[in-house]
Formats: sequence, C-alpha cells, structure tokens
Amino acid sequence: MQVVLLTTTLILIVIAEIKLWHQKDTPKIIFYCILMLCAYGLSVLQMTETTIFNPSVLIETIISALQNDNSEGLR
Amino acid sequence: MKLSKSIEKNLEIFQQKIFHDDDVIRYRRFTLGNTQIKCGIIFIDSMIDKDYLGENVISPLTRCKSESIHLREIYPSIENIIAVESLRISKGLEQMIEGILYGDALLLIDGTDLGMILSVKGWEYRSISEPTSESVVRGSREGFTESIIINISLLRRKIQDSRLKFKMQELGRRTKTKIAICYIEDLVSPQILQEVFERINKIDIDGILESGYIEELIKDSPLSPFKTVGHTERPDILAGKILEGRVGILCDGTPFVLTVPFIFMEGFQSNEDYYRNWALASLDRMLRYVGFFITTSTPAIYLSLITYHQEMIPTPLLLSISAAREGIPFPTIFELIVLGLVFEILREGGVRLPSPIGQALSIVGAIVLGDAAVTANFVSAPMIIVIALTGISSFVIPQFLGVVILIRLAFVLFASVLGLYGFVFAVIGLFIHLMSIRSFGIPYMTELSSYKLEDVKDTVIRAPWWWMQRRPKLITKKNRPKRKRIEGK
Amino acid sequence: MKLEVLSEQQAISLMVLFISGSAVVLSIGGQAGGDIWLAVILSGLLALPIVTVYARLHSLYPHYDAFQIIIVIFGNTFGRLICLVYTWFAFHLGALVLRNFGEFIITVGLEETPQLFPVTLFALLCLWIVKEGIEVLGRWSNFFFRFAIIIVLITTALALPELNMDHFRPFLFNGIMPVLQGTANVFAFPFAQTIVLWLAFSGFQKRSSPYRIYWLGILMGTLVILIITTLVVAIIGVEIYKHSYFPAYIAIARLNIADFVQRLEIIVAIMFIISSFVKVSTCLLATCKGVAAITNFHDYRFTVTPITLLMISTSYFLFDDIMQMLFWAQDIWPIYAFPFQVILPIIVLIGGEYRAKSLKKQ
Amino acid sequence: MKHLILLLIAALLLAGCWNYREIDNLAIALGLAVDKGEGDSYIVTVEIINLEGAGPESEFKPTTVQAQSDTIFGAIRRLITVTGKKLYWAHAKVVIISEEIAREGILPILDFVQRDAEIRSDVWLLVSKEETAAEILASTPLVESSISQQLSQILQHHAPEPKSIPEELWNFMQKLTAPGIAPVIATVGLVEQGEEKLTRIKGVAFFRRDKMVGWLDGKESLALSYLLNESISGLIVLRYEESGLTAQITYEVVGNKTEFQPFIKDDQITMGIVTNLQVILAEVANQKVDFSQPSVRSKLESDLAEHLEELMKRTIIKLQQYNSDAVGLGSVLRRRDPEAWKLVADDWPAVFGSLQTDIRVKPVIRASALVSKPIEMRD
Repeated sequence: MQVVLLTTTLILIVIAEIKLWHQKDTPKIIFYCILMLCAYGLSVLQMTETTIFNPSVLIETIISALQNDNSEGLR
Repeated sequence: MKLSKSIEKNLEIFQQKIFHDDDVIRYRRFTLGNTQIKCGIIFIDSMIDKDYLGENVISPLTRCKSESIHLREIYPSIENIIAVESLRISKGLEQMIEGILYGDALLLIDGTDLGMILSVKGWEYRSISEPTSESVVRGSREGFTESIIINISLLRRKIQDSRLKFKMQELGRRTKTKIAICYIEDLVSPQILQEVFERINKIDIDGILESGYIEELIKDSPLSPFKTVGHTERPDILAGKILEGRVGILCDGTPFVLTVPFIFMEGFQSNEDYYRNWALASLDRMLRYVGFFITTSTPAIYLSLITYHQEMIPTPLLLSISAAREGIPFPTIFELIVLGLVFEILREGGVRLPSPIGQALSIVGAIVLGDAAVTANFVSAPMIIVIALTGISSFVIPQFLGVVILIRLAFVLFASVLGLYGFVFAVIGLFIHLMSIRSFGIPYMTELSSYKLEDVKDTVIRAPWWWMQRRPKLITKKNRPKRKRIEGK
Repeated sequence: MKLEVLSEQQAISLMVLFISGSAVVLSIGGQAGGDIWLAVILSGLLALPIVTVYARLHSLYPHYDAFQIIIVIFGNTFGRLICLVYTWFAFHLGALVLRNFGEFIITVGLEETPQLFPVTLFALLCLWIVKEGIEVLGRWSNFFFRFAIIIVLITTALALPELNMDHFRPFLFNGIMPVLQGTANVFAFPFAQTIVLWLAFSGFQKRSSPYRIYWLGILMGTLVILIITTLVVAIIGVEIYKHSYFPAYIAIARLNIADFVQRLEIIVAIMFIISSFVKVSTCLLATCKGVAAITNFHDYRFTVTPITLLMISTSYFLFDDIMQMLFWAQDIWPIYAFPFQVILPIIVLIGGEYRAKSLKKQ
Repeated sequence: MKHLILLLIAALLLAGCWNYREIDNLAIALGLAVDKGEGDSYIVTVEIINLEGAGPESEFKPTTVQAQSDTIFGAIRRLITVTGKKLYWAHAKVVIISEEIAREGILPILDFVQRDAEIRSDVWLLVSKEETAAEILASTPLVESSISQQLSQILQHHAPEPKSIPEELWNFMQKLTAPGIAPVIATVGLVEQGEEKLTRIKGVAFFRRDKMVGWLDGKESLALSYLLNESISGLIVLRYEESGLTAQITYEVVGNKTEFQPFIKDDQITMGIVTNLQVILAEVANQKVDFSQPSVRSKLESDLAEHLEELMKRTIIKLQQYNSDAVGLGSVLRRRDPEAWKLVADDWPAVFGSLQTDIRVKPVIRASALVSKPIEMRD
C-alpha cells in the first residue's frame, strides 16, 4: 500500500517537474530520471525494511580497526 | 473610410455608418457667421459642457464676420474666434471618433475634409471627498476621485516639482482607459521604471475597469497571495511613495492608484505614522507587527497547546480549559475551523451591507451567536476568545486582510498534524516564500532582513524626521539624501 | 546563469546558524567535563586557520564556486574525484543532521509520530529553499538570525538565577587530556563542518571580504556555542550533560521564573529547528552543486528533488537508534571527518597556490 | 508557491495526527504515591482531576485511584482500566514515597519517572512519615483544590519557615550523580485538626546513594539548610538569661552564607565551616532587655552562635553516623583541593564518617525590626 502511494507520488512529481522546465534537454532528463530511480529504490528498501549495506557501519568498522592498531602506541 | 469635402456627406457618414442607432449623439448644424458656409458639430450629450459649447463655440462662430474668415485656410482662421482652450485640427477619422467618445466636440466645416476637435468636456464628477477605505485621524481629508485629470491635479498640487513626470497611456482595447505613470525623474530607479513600462506595454486586454486589473496583470509571483503592488486612494500617500522613488500608476475611472514596487513592510506603515509624534507612531507600528503575529498565529498556537503540548499550559489554566471543554462534542480542530469560518462570514456580511444593518449583524453575530453557542455547549469559551482575538487583530493590518486568513489556515493545518513543530515548519515555509518573492526586482522583505541602523529607521520603528536622512536604499539608487544634514542636530 | 551572491551580513548569519546547527541541542564536548568552555574556545581558535584556508581559496579564485575551483586546480578527472568525495561528505552530513532532527522531534515531543513524517516535511522545506537558491537562503538566515540571537539572550537572562558555577570547579580536575579530547570533538562537530558552507557559497558581493566573513562567522559561532554549553552545564551539571541526548532541552526545562515563565523547552526546539534547517539546506545545496559539477550541468536545481528524497532515505537507515547516533556524533565523527575537514582543504589550498602562481607566470 | 501547495497537500495526505490528543480525553494526574504491596509488588495511588458537569458549569474535583502491580509502570497502565482515560503526567506536582520503599532504594521509582518523558523533572519528591504514602493523598487540602497542589504550594513557599529542605526531582538526581554529596528528601506527615487530617512537612530523610538511611527533625534540617547555603530565612527562639533577667527572644535570619575550608594535617582532613548569619530581633518577650546596648547585643549574638554551632555539630554527627554526606563536604573538598579528593574519592562515605569538622557561626544582629529600643511602658 505504502509502496503504491510512493510510486504514484514520485511519478507525479517527475512529470510535474519535467514539465516545469519548459525545455527539452535529453541528457538532463535522463540524469534526473536516474537520480529519481535511485531515490525510489532506496525509499522502497527503507519502506520494506530491507537491510542493506550501511555506510555508517562500514566507516565505524574501519575506524575502530584503525584505532585498535594504534591503540598500543598511543596508550 | 475617409471624409469627403461635403459636410452633408460627412454628417451622413457619422450618423448612418459610425454612430447609427446611437441616440445620445447630437448633431448641431449652423452656418458660419454671415458667410453661408455650413458647419456641423458632433458631440455626445451629457459628456460636454453645453453652456460652454454654446457660449464659446457656437455663439462666436455664428456671429463672426465673413472678412475674418479665409476660405482657403478656414480652420486656422477661426482658431481665434473660438474661445476654447484646447483644440486641434485632425484629419484622421479614428482620432475624431475617439475625441467624440472622450467627450470632445467635433467641428466640421463644409468644403474641407478636416475636422476640428474641441475640448469641451463637461461631465459630472464626484467631488473630492474623504476616502472611506483609508480614514485617518490626522492628515489630509481629500481622496482621489474617478477622474484621472483631477487625480493628476491633486498630485501636482502636492509635489510642485518640474521633475515630477506623468506618462499617459491608453489601456484596454475597448474601454480605452487612460492611465498615467508618474514618477520623479531624478529619484526613480531607471530599472524599475523600465520594468514598469515593459510590463504595462505587454498588457493586452479588452477592458480595464479598475486599477485592480492592471495590478494583477503586472504583479510579480502571480500565484502568491501576497500583494506586490500597493494601492491607495489618498494623494498624500501617493506623494509620499513617489518621493521615496516609487512609481505610481493612475487609472481613469477609479480612485485607487497603484504604487510599485510594494514591499512587505509597507503593509505595516500608515501615512499617519509620518504625521504624528514619532514615538507614538513607532509604538503603533510595533503593534501592527504584533497584530500580524497574533492574527496569523493565535489559533495555531492555541490548537497545538491544547492538543499537543498540554505540559506548557500552567496547571490552573489547563484545569479551567479542560473544564470548559468538557462535554463539547467536536474536536478542537473542527471547532477552530468552523468558528473561524463563521467569523469570516460575519465580517464579509458586514462589509457588503449598509452600515446600520451591518452593525446589527455584528451584534447578533458576536454576542448572541457566541454566547448561545457557549451556553448550548457547542463550542468552548476559550475558543471564542481565541477567534475574537484573531479577528480583531486582523484589522490592524488592513493591507493584508485577505492573506492572513490563508496564512492562518495553513498554520492551523500544520499545527494540527505536528503541534508547535508543525507551526514552526509553517512559519519557516512562509518566510521562504516571503524571502523568495520580489516586487519589480526589489526583494519583498528588503529592509526587514537587514541589520543596518539606517534600514531599521522606517521599518519596525518610525524614526523622527531629523534622523531619517536617506531614502530607502534599494528602491532609489540615486539622490538618496532626503534632507540636508543640519549641523548641531 | 546569473551568479547568485550573498552580502557579508547574510553570509555571516548563515555561518553562525550553521555552526550552532545541531550543536546547540546535542551534547558536544562532554569529554571535557567542567572545562567544556575551554574546549569550545580552543576549538574555535583551531577552526580559524582552517577557515582561513577556505577564505584564501575564495580570494584566489573570486569568480568560481568551490567545486569549480577544485576542478580548475586538479583538472577534469582528479578534480571530479575530489568533488565526488566532497559531494558524499555533504550528503552524508545532511543525512546525519536530518536524522538528529528526527530523533530530537520524536524523543522530546511527538513520541507516537513516525519519524519519517516530520523529517519528510522538514526536508521538503529544505528542498524548497534550495530550489529558490542561496540568495533566498542567505536572506532567510539573515532574518532568522535575529530570532536565534534573541532566543539565546532571553534564555541567558532567564537562566541567570539557576546557574551554579560550582559545576565548573575545580579547573582542570582531570588534567588537560580530556579537554583536548573535548576540543577535538567540538572542533570536528560544528566548527570544521563549515567546509560544507565553503562548498555551498557561490559568490559574495563585491565589497565583502571572504576573510571577514569566515572569521567573524567562526567568532560569533564560538560565542553562541560557548554561551549555550556553559549555560547548560551550569544548570544541569556535568554528569547529566554527558549522559543525556539533548542536554539543552533538559536544561531549559529547569527554568522557572515566578511560576509563570516556565516550561520553555519549545524555545530550544525552535532554535534547533531554525539552525538545523539552515544546516540541512546548506548540505543539500552543496550536494546538488557537487552533483551538477561532476556531471557538468550548469544548473543544479533540477537535481534537488531526487537528492532530497535520497537524503531522507539515507538518514533513515544511517543508524539503528539514537544511541548509535550519539556514539557516532561523539566518537566516530571526529576521526571520520578529519581527512575531509582538514587534510583535503589543505591539499586543495597547496594545489591552488601552485596553480595560481603558474597562471600568473603565464 | 507551488511548493507551498505541495507541502500542504503532503501534510493533509499524511495527516495521521498521531500525537493529537484532546485535552478532555486526558485524566490529569497531579500526584503520585508509591507504597509497598505484598511480596515484591508496588501499590500506586494517583490523584487525578475529575470533572463533574459539562460546559461552562463543570467543576473539577480531585479524586484518587489505586492499582497494584509488580512494576510501577505496570500499575500505572492498570489504572487506565479504572479511569478510562490515559493518565497525563506533565502536570504532576508531587511524588510521595513510603518509608519502606525509600529504605529499600528509590531508584526503580526514579527510573520510571525519568524515563517517562511526560513527568517533568521539577516534580517534588517527598517521603511519607505515615504508615503509607497513599494516606497523604487522602488528606484534606486546605487552600488549594487538590492535596498535590497544596503540597506543592507549601514546598514552594517554605522559605520563611524552613522546617525541611524541599527537593525537586532533578535536584535529587543531580546530587545522586554528583561526586561527594548525598541527597535528602523532605518528609511529609499528617496532623489532625478537628475531624480533618492535614498534611505537615517537617524534617528530611537523608540518603546514602538511593537508599534512605535516617531522619533529621525540623531543627536539624534547618541547620542543614544553612550548611547547604539554601536561601531561606527561619526563626530561632532562644532563652536569654542575664543577671536574673530572662526572656524569650525570637531571631529571624535574613541572610546566611556558609563557607568551607578544608585543612589537611597528617593525612587527617579537617573541614572548617564558617556560617555568617544576619539576623534581626523579631520578638523580644521581656521589655527589660535593652538590646540597644552593645554588651547585651554581643551576649545575644554569642548565645545564638553557641546554639547554632551545637545544632550543626549534632546534625553533622548524625549524618556521619550513617555515612551520608548530605552537606556535600566531599564536593567542597573536590572543588577546593582536587588532589586530596582524588586520594579519598573512592572511599568517601567512610572518610566522611570520621571527618573532623570545625564549625563557627558568626551571627550579626543587623536590625531590630522597626523599633530601636524596647517599648517603655509607663503608667
């Protein structure tokens, strides 16, 4: 249900926004649509609560690894 | 179509082709003095001054002597006979028709295909009276009338400066409304002036009945409920705005004159501020800002306090509100919107009614309805207070009377979903909108978002005249000093 | 396209609001304990050389915005890579602040509301102002800056009777180390994040100097944060400051003037909403400009909608809960952000100086 | 503009009004009393506002409801089955704890109160001196409309007659978490007046960590207030005896300032305590006492000093017996001599128990109200 709502909203937004530009600039439209698809994908993942790759966890791991390496030297 | 040399034929053309079936057009035939030359005058009944026409045109022409008339240059020779202050000889039929329709008289003489347009306008004017929409306690009592000529004279009398310019134009394909764009040459910013002309020249409409038409056709951000074009029916206000470097647009047929650019804070200024003691005027001005806040925000704040943030109400007050709401069947949001609506209906009803009935209406509405609703347990008493406060405060800012209703509604809706946070969101949104609109290139919120002392002098407060030395910076780029600095003051 | 310019005032107010962003509500520099004021002052001083780097770059290339500068200096390929890194940084920071905001709203006010809802509304507002451009953002922050200042002043005045200076004594109880830790934390959390402002600025009015803007901005920002943190610690004490998510909110809840002026937490909330709005919008603007610069589009505006949506989703799954968020802000962020906030700008400056010199020679 | 419309539509579409709650659907809780039930359970008594009638004529009457459960949260949830409305806690004024629970440790209660975002941290904490805490809520409010409001009023305006030290929750928490200070809570009891039972706040319960360890009576808690630098006044009544002349003299304290100075000698910490008092003579029962004379005044001052020094000493010794540093001498030491504090910090309660104190009270008779001399009666 939520996903359907999201899909319709996003399609409406895309149509409205492209219409507002008053110009036919194909690369721009294509790039816009790609970005929009990314956003859509991410939102769907989030709505269906799918666990995906989380950048903060990655960064966290790297940083704690680095800290552990250096910790002996520091303390 | 062209005129011929025969007067009979020419009159025929007017009578049969141009003005056929029009019963208010008068055709007066006579002979020129003792020369037997036939003449005719065409004019519209009731638009000309009949006595003036008879005394200064017809009577001298019928009595003139033939030796003073040269047949070859008949018009130039009678120019001295006719005692009308403005006349012109015209060849074009269009021009003649326009002249007749505008209240001039057309003189045709046998033997020429030219006509003479005589200015004998004399219709009835509404006399200059006190403007009802903007009344003041102190200040000039005269207001603009429907006649552009009189309005121009009113303005000229206020600013006797040769650099005050009027540019006349006609707008409206059918109505041919006269408008005048006025400004002071060395104060106005050329970009703004150019923008005004460009936008006015773009107007293509068949009728302009009031300056409101022009306003909507030239305003920026047409979708915004905020007005970006000011209007006034007071010559002193117009003069004040023009002296600040603004452009005025006078329109025939309405006492309301437009001023551009119009920025947000003008809605909080009143001409009376400048006539009164500066301290009191400043106080009043701050009151208007407070009024704006109250009228837009009270319902939303009340709603969020009693439905979201009950912890913020002091306990005794919470208890009494709670008691007042006990047994009320409707949710607060519903109560708020319906009561607000009722208030607006009462207001609208009062405005359109003759004043005695209007008063009766407001008494019935305010007292009877309100009191009965509370006793009947339809609405809670605090809600009545909120709505009344909101309604009354909206009257301190007449310039924004319409738009505050929309703002209020938006605030209430946001507050109803997120409480005070929603309200703050809505305020943020409102200001994004306000910050993004411009009026003729001038940011709408110009001086309200500035920290320079000079810009504050005529916004939140009205600084004394001896302190306000410069005109608003963004509107006038040149000739900024308002007054010469007086040493020692 | 018309170059959008800011006046000096607007840029400074933007900067001060940006700095006070989430820092006014989250607990920052708690490691320093009672010497937090020292940590704040130190980190403000540390931030000065860093912003001087940005200002120098602005004055070296007055007609370019940050991404263009990077591309000019490092050429198309390498320059774009750096742009990409910075775009990610701005995007990530925006999502983080958005998440902070969401957690704040849910924790203090609207417990039953799904977080996504206020966050989406808030992000839509940011979208709107970013579409209107930096000029509107500048004017907006200039206008709201005075509210922020009034709020800070009023709260200070109201809090005076509640202050207990004993919380700051003894001076340097645990030695200088915790203070330095706190300094690093405060430096990384609001101050050095001004890099995003550098990315978002596109140009200034002719007469205003970027140095003045950055320095004054940092000084005033330091002052605001100093006032707020000292105030909060003086009211609630070090222990509670360290262990609560939103200490300022708790501190203001304590105020009670004659039983009439009380329960003013909403003031903190308003201040927070205003400043984090500026912060998220700036990040969003920087991200969009970065995306436009990388893909070589002249106008960034058309990318705003999808990027806002992306940012909302990202903010949502960035953290599992508020505990992780706080851990991130306090422990991970300073280390993670260091290369972005300090090392890279210095590299850019060195490249910029070199490039400017070689251009002059030509 | 179009964004505004978009926003509005979004707001309306998504309008869940999750937190929207009508004021009349809330049962406003004003006070909470916690007692020990059978076994491990808690008995929770809540004073709520009950509305009678509707619309403009409705009146509110306080009433109490009670529930029992193993946890406080569970008990409070259970109350909904009684009230039918959700309890609203943001306006709660007092939390009353029975002695039994206080002695066991009040952390469970504090945890609930802290965790629930609704209860504000400026709620007053009280320990009941009666058998149960619920009794207090059942007594008669004299001035206010509910007993919780009545208690809150009394605690707020206690300064002229400080028989206790009222603590708000946050204050308590702060002392609980801060190093070198132990919290106290005011105690509340009942007195009978005719048929009605009235509340009376007198004395404090002092704690070690979160466990109550003992009581201080009214006088002792006055001494503690001066030691804590509370801004209060307070009356002290003393008997004056000098060359056969006796009189009851009432001093009113109008200003107090206590200063601390730790001395360390041979690893033994001595805490120097100096209390400066400004007093006025509020009432002199015997007209023959000529307080305009310096000698009489210095006698009065030394009497007062002696009395207060003795009282403070007694109070501190009582606290030391239970190792409860309610005066906060530890935090003074931490402020004044961080190095010394670091040595004893881990073992502070024990160190406090054997701490030497040197108490001086320096009263100054500042004025004698409006009269400069005793009233001289003539026939």
